[in-house]
Amino acid sequence: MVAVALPVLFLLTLIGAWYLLVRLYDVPPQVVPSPETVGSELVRLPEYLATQSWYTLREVWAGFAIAVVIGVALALAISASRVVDQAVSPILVGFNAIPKIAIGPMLVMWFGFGMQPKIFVVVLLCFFPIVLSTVAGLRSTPADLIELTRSLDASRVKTFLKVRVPWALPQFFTGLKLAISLAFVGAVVGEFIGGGRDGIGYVIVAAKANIQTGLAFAGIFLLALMSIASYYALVALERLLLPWSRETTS
Amino acid sequence: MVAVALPVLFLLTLIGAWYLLVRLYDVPPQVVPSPETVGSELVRLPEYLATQSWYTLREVWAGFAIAVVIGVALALAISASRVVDQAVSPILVGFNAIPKIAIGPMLVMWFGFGMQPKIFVVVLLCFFPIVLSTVAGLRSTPADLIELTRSLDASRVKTFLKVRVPWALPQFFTGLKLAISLAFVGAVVGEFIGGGRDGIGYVIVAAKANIQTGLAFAGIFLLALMSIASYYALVALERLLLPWSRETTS
Amino acid sequence: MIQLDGVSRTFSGRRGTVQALSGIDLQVDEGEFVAVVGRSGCGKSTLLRLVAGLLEPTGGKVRVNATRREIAMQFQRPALLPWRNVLSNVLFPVEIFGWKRKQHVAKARELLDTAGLAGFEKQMPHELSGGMQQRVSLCRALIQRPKVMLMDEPFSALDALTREELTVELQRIHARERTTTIFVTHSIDEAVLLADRVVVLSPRPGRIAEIVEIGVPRPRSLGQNEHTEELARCSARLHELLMQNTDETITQPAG
Amino acid sequence: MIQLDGVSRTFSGRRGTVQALSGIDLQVDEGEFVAVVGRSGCGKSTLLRLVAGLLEPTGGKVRVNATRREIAMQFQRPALLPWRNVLSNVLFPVEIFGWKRKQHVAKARELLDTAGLAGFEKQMPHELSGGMQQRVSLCRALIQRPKVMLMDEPFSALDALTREELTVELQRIHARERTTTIFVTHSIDEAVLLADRVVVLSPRPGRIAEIVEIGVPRPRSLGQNEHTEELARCSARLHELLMQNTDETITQPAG
Amino acid sequence: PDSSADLTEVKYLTAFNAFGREAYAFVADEKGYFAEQGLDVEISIGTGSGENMAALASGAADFAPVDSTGYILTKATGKVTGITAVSAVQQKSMVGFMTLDGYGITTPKDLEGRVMGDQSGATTTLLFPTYAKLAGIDASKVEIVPVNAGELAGALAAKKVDVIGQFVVGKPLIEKAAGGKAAISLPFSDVITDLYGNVLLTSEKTDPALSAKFNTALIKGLEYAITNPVEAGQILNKAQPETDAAVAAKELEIMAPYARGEGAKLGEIDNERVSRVIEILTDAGSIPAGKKPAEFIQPVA
Ligand SMILES: Nc1ncnc2c1ncn2[C@@H]1O[C@H](COP(=O)(O)OP(=O)(O)OP(=O)(O)O)[C@@H](O)[C@H]1O
Ligand SMILES: Nc1ncnc2c1ncn2[C@@H]1O[C@H](COP(=O)(O)OP(=O)(O)OP(=O)(O)O)[C@@H](O)[C@H]1O
Ligand SMILES: [Mg+2]
Ligand SMILES: [Mg+2]
Repeated sequence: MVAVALPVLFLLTLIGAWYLLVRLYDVPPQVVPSPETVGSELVRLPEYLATQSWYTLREVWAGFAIAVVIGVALALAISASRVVDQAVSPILVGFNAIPKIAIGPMLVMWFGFGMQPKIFVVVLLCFFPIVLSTVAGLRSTPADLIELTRSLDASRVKTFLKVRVPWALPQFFTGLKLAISLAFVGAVVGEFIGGGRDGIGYVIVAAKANIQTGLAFAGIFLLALMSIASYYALVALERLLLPWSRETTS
Repeated sequence: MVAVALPVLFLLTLIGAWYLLVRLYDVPPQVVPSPETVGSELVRLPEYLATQSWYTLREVWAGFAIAVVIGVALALAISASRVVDQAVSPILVGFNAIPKIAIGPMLVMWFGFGMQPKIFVVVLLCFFPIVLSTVAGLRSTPADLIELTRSLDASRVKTFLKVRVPWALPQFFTGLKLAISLAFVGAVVGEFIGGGRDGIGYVIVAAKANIQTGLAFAGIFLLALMSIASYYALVALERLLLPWSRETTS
Repeated sequence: MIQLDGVSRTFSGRRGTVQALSGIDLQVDEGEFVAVVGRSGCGKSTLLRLVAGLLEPTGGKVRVNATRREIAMQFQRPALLPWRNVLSNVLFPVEIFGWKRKQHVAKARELLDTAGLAGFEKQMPHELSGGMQQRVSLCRALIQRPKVMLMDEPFSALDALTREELTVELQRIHARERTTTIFVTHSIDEAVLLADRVVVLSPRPGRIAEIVEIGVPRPRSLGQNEHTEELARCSARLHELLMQNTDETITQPAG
Repeated sequence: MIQLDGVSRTFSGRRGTVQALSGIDLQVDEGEFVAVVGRSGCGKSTLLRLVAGLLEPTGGKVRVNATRREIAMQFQRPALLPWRNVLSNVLFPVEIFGWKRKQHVAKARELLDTAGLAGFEKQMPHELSGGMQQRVSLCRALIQRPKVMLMDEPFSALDALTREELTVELQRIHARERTTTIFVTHSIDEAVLLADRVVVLSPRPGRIAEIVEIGVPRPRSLGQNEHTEELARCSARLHELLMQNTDETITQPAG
Repeated sequence: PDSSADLTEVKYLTAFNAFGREAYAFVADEKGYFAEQGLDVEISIGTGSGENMAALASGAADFAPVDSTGYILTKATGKVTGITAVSAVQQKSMVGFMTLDGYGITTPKDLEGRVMGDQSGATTTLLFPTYAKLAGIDASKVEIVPVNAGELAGALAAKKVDVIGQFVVGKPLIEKAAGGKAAISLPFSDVITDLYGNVLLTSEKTDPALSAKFNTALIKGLEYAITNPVEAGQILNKAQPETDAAVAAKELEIMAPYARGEGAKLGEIDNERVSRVIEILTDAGSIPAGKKPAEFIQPVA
């Protein structure tokens, strides 16, 4: 109850502040619309906005799933071998800095205007926190436990599966939570540079280009909502899977 | 030595592969230029590119520094109080999902076309991993150590400063490393939406629009380089400050 | 100084409920030295945590006539901060209390000296042996100069000799400072040597089986003493009491 | 079975160099039970780690005539996996070795039973007392049915009674399986009761001060035995040896 | 710069990016035309019509060229307020379609059944129904896919779309993006004759005297740029090395007739033509009826 009531209350306060600011400072509506305008847009186009949101949500989760697979694989490789780490990590860091806008032409050339290019951008944006957090987690295993596996002559694979990975899970989840947030950013960027008229990101950008600021903000609102829902789905999953982590820390 | 040699070797391999791909698959140069073209662009405009890169680097570090301050403050508030956590966290997650493209007009209205709007975008992009990682770190203190501080009747502030914060530092650094990477993304986005004509991100976008793909890739290369350098500066700092963390883990 | 009235403590988790302590009535007077013995898992550490205020009792009342800071607790595990060296781990309470660090450095070194850790001030905890870590945590508790000292098997990881030396030291401190002490131990010898009274806990749920008074004047030492007989009698009684508990069926966590 | 020739081990860190062991010559035959005693920090754990192959000697040679998996090590700290319950912590080596879990569950329960942990199979490590955790780690080492058993103060957190029970159990196992055992302890009684030979280490750098043969037939028990005199003699000798080391100035880590 | 103390500071935004078609502002700056008028102009890079209008409305910028049609549509529907047009940079609209040689499109009729890529909110999309009606084609037979401005050239070159919305001056860039293939443009002005190209916008609050000075300098730069396209391209390239001087020169050459138009003075904007534009848009149902030219323009003296 409280867990829902508090943020809603806080949100209402924020909306109130927004309302007041827009009124008091006479912010031009083409820059920031008033909350009512946004609300009326939500009411005006419920079906359209739902369809577009659903499209984005699918992109996000598909891309996120792929990013998890790739990210974990990379993290395992990096933390398993110093050579891989030293050779790959800097490249990964550099690669991650490539502006996604710059790969637009490649995207269009390879994929056209479907969902793939957007999923591709989602993956690009969100795999890195997964890699980094997982590597950090895998490396944080206490020396005690590694000594135990060594005394049992455990293979590297078993040590990973039975000790390092479980130990890394809390940090892995931090990575996932960051990644899902970035996945939404990625979906919007993908919809922006990837072309086509699907997705809530497209709605936002198109509405903004047409100075339909109210609609743009309605889209942003829905995007934020989906992002919050996805994030807390992960939080719930974490609580379910890792009770020990909360019980042994304080 | 090896730490530098390996990635350089790997990079050279990548460049070789790139060269071959471009040759073999006859990729049009306006989509992906060949490595020589990129090299010649670097040689052609060294001063201009250096100035623009330096501008971006300043944006990045200024924004990063602000994000660290804000991120840490938020993280402390969130992990100090359940109420703050429940009220603020969902909003933060939603806020983080707002497409930066959508806030272009607001930025320009508030800040004009100077460096501030770009720094602002850098902050927006990179404060979130700092918050999340720091909160996760602050919450991972072993029950043992918290019991110790409780037995000493330590105030919350002292418990934070003397136990939770030091314990959280390794995870905090994971957050910093993610943040610095995102800071570069933020700088480019800021330069893209914030107007003005400074920064390597502007160079990349403008060159791309003018189908000067060689120059765009040269910009990307410099961006990646700065990103790698900044990232490893943090890694070095971590090694310097947290030897205990590496010594007690394995 | 310390008063427990019908104190009980239950732990309930997803895997069932464990009653750790039940109906504990105990009074410890100012300056008294009470030892607690009992089988592993019978609730000794839980008792100390209750007295220290680290756990709330699920039944009964715990009253301690001292502020939190006047109570020092030595935990069963060393609980050292991995990023601090030995000296600064010992000085940790000083920093928490906001005392002047400078004024206590000498005291810390002295304690480390007594504990046989001279020269290790700059080492990090992970570079120490198990017993050395335990001694560091002992020094950390002693630097507080507490009115109430709660010690949870402080010598378990130490050899007989070091143990003896530190026992002597502890007696000296107790004689000088009149620190009210509760001392959990598995060594009947230690209990008999140090305590005014020895509380014997029976296991699951932990109850007080008996409290044995050790009516021997201080300072005591084992074996070379005119009260040998009395000490031996106490030891035997404690052995017997501990033995009794074996018969009791060990209860399981109620599912 | 185990052969150490002039083994030494130095730890060098940023805070100076500590010579933990120096010139250790030791041979342990198959089926032999060797106890190691010595002051805290004298290098006992380091010795076990060297034999287990967890540390490389900085000088000399360590030879063990058994594969890694035939050597079981019980660490000084329990080192339990916090996300596994008691039973599955005990079964951890089984999983690592790729043995059939099913076939070993019964054995694990039996061991837990013997250790007085029946009914706690489903509890998580943080819900156990210190001594209970130590017993879980003992069960984990025993489930391996090793040819070589390395035990680092396995009973330090246990009460006298549990200790006695487990000592008996250990003797039984040793008699049945002829496990070559190195057993680090702080209890001279325990050493004398269990071991064929007792190695006395002198501290910093750890050297072998003497090896005391315990020429008493098995099964032994303290006090009620025709060899009481011989056992007492050994105990006294060990005490004396440990005392000697006090004179030696404790060396500091060379800076 | 040391005399900049007594110069009036002005913030100018390009219409979009720093293409050759924007060179005139850089020329005016380089040649000192702004300084002559006592102005210290800071040229920033515009990111599109919407952003430019928002920047002007919020006072973040003082002057910016914006496509006239987009401007009238936006202002007439009340989505933006407080800005006005002071002059016309191009007398004739440069908006249009562009396709590549061999894609089989040479006349408006060929558009039917084809896929067109266009930036969302672009004038081409907004006016397409009007264009289709006047050109006699069925607008419903053309599929319009929104494509980010930066990807239009690539999408056309990769034949992900058959035709794109593009200013006629975009020809050299599109050809470069297509690896040298010839581009074909279908300008709107062939069918809808009255549309202006970009108009120079400013806030309604701007001092008319300042507007006049700025406009004089800017139009002088425009005159120079279209008369000396090669030099103008180089000036642009010097200021913005991302540009391609040769492409810029070609753009300016193409732009010259559009800037000059037929018979009007360079930069001139008049009520009569604006009222015709309003008529077209009202007929198309894009703006409410009854709008007056004065609501949109305040020509400089
Ligand atoms: N946090 C907890 N959650 C659940 N059960 C607990 C918890 N702490 C202690 N217990 C249970 O309470 C009982 C008493 O534990 P306690 O640690 O007080 O024993 P102890 O007498 O100190 O034993 P030892 O001599 O082994 O240290 C045990 O059965 C233990 O399983
Ligand atoms: N990882 C390490 N780094 C540095 N020094 C170490 C390390 N491990 C052990 N030492 C040092 O080696 C010496 C012997 O340590 P060891 O743990 O073997 O002692 P021990 O005999 O087992 O003591 P205890 O009875 O207290 O467990 C100690 O002085 C300790 O400080
Ligand atoms: Mg205990
Ligand atoms: Mg040891």
